[in-house]
Amino acid sequence: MNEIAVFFLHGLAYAGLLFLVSAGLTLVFGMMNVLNFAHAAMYMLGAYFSYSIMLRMSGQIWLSLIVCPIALFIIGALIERFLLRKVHANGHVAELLLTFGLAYIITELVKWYWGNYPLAVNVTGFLNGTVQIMGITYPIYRIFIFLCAIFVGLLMAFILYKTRLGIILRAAVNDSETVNTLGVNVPLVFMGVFAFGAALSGFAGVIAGPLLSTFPGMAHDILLDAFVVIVVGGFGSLGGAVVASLLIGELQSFGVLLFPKLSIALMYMLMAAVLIIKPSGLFGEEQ
Amino acid sequence: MKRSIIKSLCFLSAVLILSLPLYAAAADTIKIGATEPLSGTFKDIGERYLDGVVYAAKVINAKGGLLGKKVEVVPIDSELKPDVATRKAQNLIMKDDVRFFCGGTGSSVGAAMSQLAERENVIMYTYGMAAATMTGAKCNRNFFRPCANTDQQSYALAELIARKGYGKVAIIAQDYSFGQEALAAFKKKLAQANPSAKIVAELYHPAGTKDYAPYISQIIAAKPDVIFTPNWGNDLTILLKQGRPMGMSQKIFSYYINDEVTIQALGDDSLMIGNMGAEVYTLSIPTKKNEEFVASFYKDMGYYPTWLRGKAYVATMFWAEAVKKAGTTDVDAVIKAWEGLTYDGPAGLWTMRACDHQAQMPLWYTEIVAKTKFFDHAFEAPAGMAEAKDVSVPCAETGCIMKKK
Amino acid sequence: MKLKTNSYIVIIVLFLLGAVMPLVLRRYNLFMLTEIIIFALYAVSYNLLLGYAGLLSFGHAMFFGLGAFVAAVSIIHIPGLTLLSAVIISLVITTITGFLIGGLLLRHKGAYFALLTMAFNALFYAVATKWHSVTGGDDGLSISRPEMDLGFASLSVSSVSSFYYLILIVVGASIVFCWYFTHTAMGKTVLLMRENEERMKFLGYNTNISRLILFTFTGAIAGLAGAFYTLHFQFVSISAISIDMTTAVLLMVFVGGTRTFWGPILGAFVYIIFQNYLSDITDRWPLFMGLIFVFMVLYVPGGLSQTIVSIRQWFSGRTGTQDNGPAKAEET
Amino acid sequence: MSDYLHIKDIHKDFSGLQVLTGVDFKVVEKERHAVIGPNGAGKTTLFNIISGKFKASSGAILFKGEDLSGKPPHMLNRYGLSRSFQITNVFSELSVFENILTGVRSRYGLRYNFFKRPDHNKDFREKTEAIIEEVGLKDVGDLPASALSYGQQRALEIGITLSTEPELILLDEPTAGMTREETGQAISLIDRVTADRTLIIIEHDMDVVFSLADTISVLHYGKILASDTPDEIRNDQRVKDAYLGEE
Repeated sequence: MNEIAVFFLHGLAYAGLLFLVSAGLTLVFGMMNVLNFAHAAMYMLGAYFSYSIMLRMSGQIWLSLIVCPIALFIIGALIERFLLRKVHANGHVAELLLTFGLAYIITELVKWYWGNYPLAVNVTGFLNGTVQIMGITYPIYRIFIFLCAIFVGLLMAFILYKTRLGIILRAAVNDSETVNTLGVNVPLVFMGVFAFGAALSGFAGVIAGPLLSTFPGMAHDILLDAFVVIVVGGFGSLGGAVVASLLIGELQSFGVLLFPKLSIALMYMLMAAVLIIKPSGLFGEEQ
Repeated sequence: MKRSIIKSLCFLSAVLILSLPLYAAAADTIKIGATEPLSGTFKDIGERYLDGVVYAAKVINAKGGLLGKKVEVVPIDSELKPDVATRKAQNLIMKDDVRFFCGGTGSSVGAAMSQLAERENVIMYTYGMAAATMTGAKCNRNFFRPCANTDQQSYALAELIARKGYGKVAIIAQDYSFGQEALAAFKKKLAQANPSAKIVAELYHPAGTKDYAPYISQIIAAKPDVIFTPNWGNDLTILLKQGRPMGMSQKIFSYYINDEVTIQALGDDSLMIGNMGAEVYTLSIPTKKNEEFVASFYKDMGYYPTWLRGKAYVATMFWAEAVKKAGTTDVDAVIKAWEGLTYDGPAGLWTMRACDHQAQMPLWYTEIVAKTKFFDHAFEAPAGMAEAKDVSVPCAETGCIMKKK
Repeated sequence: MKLKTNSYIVIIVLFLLGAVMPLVLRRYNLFMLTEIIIFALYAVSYNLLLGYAGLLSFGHAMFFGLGAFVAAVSIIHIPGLTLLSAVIISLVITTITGFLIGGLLLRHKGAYFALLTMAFNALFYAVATKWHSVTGGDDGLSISRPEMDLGFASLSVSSVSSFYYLILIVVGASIVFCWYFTHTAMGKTVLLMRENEERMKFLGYNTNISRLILFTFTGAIAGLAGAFYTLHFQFVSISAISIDMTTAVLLMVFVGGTRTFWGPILGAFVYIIFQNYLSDITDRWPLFMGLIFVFMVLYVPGGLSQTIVSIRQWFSGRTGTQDNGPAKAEET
Repeated sequence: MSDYLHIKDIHKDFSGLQVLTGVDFKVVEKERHAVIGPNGAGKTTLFNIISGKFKASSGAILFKGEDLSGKPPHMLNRYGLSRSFQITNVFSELSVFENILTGVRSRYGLRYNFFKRPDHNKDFREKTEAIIEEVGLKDVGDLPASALSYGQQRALEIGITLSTEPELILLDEPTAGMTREETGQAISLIDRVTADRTLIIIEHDMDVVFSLADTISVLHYGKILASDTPDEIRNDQRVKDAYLGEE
């Protein structure tokens, strides 16, 4: 019983990270119908920014948590304004290819500036400590990840469903012309959405750094996992991302315990199963 | 329409002509093509290996070259893809008549290069690809391994663990052929060296795993005395980084613990101190020859010939000995000369076994301690030696059937 | 609209040109040219999907890699298998797989389809990595090229030039077939669907089936290219089925241009040459690749072939860049 | 004569919104049947259901005794139904010839063939030329559709609709957006090409309706108000009320 609880806890922490990474991706995907291949590269950028900041803050993560999302917000806004918007008229193929190229550029620039070696990112302060849960030692940082995920999830839900901005956002997706005539600047809304998605990726990068270490391959490693979350959760669905993250997090955790031989393929098997049973994903709307 | 076709044909021929070589191969150099990932995620590993090969060439050239010719290293960016590596190597063979290749990264690249070497009758040697089958079931006369394979390295560590009297061992490895081979060899040797020792946990995880918590919990639950892993790079870093805070406090015996990059990436010496590794070359080999090598390398380059650099250097010097003995760059002659050749270098006495082209050499085990003369972070204590005969796999057990020409 | 005889003349000239290449080129250039022809077929198959049908797949390497692995595995496990039989086995298996995968994935469109294909490519990659006993996992599989059995005689294709001729004839013919395909009923149907799918439905065309047929066809052609890739290198590894291999074909097609039939062939040419030499010039080539990519998306969405077409128009005094869709591919 | 086409008790709601509430009328073979009705009466929805674009919530479309409801558009086309579009819906990058050829080859089953080239078939070419001539586009047969004038594009629209040689033609406001003069030409074109066919036409323009239709059905609030000859409809008080009520 105790063992199950521990593995459940492991799953939660990883689910939290998965959600943080995929939340921005699914938001941009759902709102703008842009599959942002550069999302993971932005996440990587966030992690590297955080490294530089934490180096000067003697390992405190708090400043990074504020500065990196802001920096990525600005970068995201610039990318949308000066690149993505230009190719929007050419359809989603052009948009995908653009972000695809950007992913290469960002990844290479990061390697150029910070080098090819993995970097040490270690949090200090109470986040570095451990607590006793159910008789085992558990790192506080893993709990912190999960709490951050809940915070981000609630924040997004609040913005989308409880604020005027959220109403505009959702309306802009469904019927951008009508919203336009109501005096809402739709291009500005899209820029904001993309920038916010980028900010979320930066936030995820900051969080991931201390857990996974900051290294040149980190973008590549996480991108597919985030894609699988979107596929399983459903087209641009925030709720879907939550459920899919939890599902995959727990699957990875218990999968190691129950089907160690399959661990590498479990995630994809889940994806294939969902696609066969419900092609639009667990929470996706039928197209 | 006609014009467009004509123009595109012109363009095509222009590109074709441009791709023709503009110079003929210089006859007074001996070229070695070094296939390494020089871009992408594993760039840092490839560059450090290449560094060692280039330094070896420099040393050889400073002493008047090899057979009176200069040694020139041609870097080949394999991108860690076998097809890319073999294509570029093939080009070098056909274009410049390059007869010697080396590489250290990626067993798939190695397998493809080994096969290419046999087909084109050139020599491929590796200073880093450890999969035992490359000199086992898949061996061929054109492939040499002047470095340890998984069997030797696992044997050395199993010996060490047995000697230290650890009874319960947890083992964890990346779930692909390298990890599986390493664990299999380890289990075999441990059973011989200490029949009472028990494997209390045997875990495989995908390479590039991000969350080790489920694995760590299983290790902790198994209550081992010690942990063995052939993990390298980030898979080692994250295992330690996530494991220690969760209470995985056992010493780790690992293949590549002496990687200074891993130690730096941890950024926390306490995670590393006490762990042990075994390799064919480490910086802290306490022999006079090694001390001289380290000193001159440091003087020339301004940094230490750690791990990968040292391995590539020693292997390349060994190759040069073989060419010297052959007295020619003729491939068949060099193969013949290298078989059975002994080289007394910085890492002890190395012998190239004729039956499988696997070098027999001592392995150097070392413990990570807080203070060393090399770095201001934790690094390896002076190494101890596991003798060649203790880590050797008899010819009959390798599965190699060497075809003779 | 009769196909101009010119096109056939050009094809014959190209084949003749190809036939004299072994006399002109050095061995390593011939080796590279062989590879270029194989990748040209791969790129052409991808362009039928992207350029003609407007389907952006990020998983084309699953068919290429599957074809490559099936060829290798069948050569290893079936003693005495001839070269063409191995290729045919690959073709059959990739066709069946393409049909099944297509049936599953084509229920989605646009970005979602792109994402799904990528995820499935990852699934294939994971299986190839994991299924060590069959695929050799990380080590890959090496084979020795079987002989050609022509029924009456056995032909050795072990030398660079004899294998080159085989590729020139068989793969070249496959490319010509793909070109011919774009003029056939099915080829036109696919193109018209991209233009106006709704109308096609109301004209009695089952567009879902059409898409599935096309997806299966391009998958099979990619598998064919993959099988020849294995035979060329006499080696296959998981990199053949990796997402990098999809990226590669995407680059070839995109750099060459999706709007003409021959653009991707040009793209394959440029890509292979560059991959060989760009990495010698700079180890930052992924950066340049990214920059070229972004630049092209922004300013030259039609790729090199469009540039050539525009230059030609400029020379012949015509003004304005006309949007040369594959619809008019036969004009160029 | 048994029913040729019976639109039987069609209901349609869009997420709760009742658009059609039991549409029921019959079309006799070779007649020209117009469906009229005030804006929002559900004409377009009905049209889309008959042509297979939407599925009806309930009810049936019986064509020569066979239920066609719920069949996808491409199947309906093969039963001999063909529709035009209110907004010009042609292959604008392609020549007029190819536009028409696409329908012609579909009619004769050359849809997915990997080996045959449709433009190499003499029979298809002749049939295509004939339709082009019929709709009066002979002079512009090689031009891309996008280069045509609006009137010509509408003619092409009808040409494409004819190209699968349908026996039942559904025209969706064929004269929408036309000048008076163009409308006149369009009426005579439609009159000519549908001479031996059954026609269902949705139209706002009463001139068009009354000069073409043999029978008129009036759709009002999701139901058929009346279905009769033009003269009867003209004098029907309910119809007058319905139209007056709107204005």
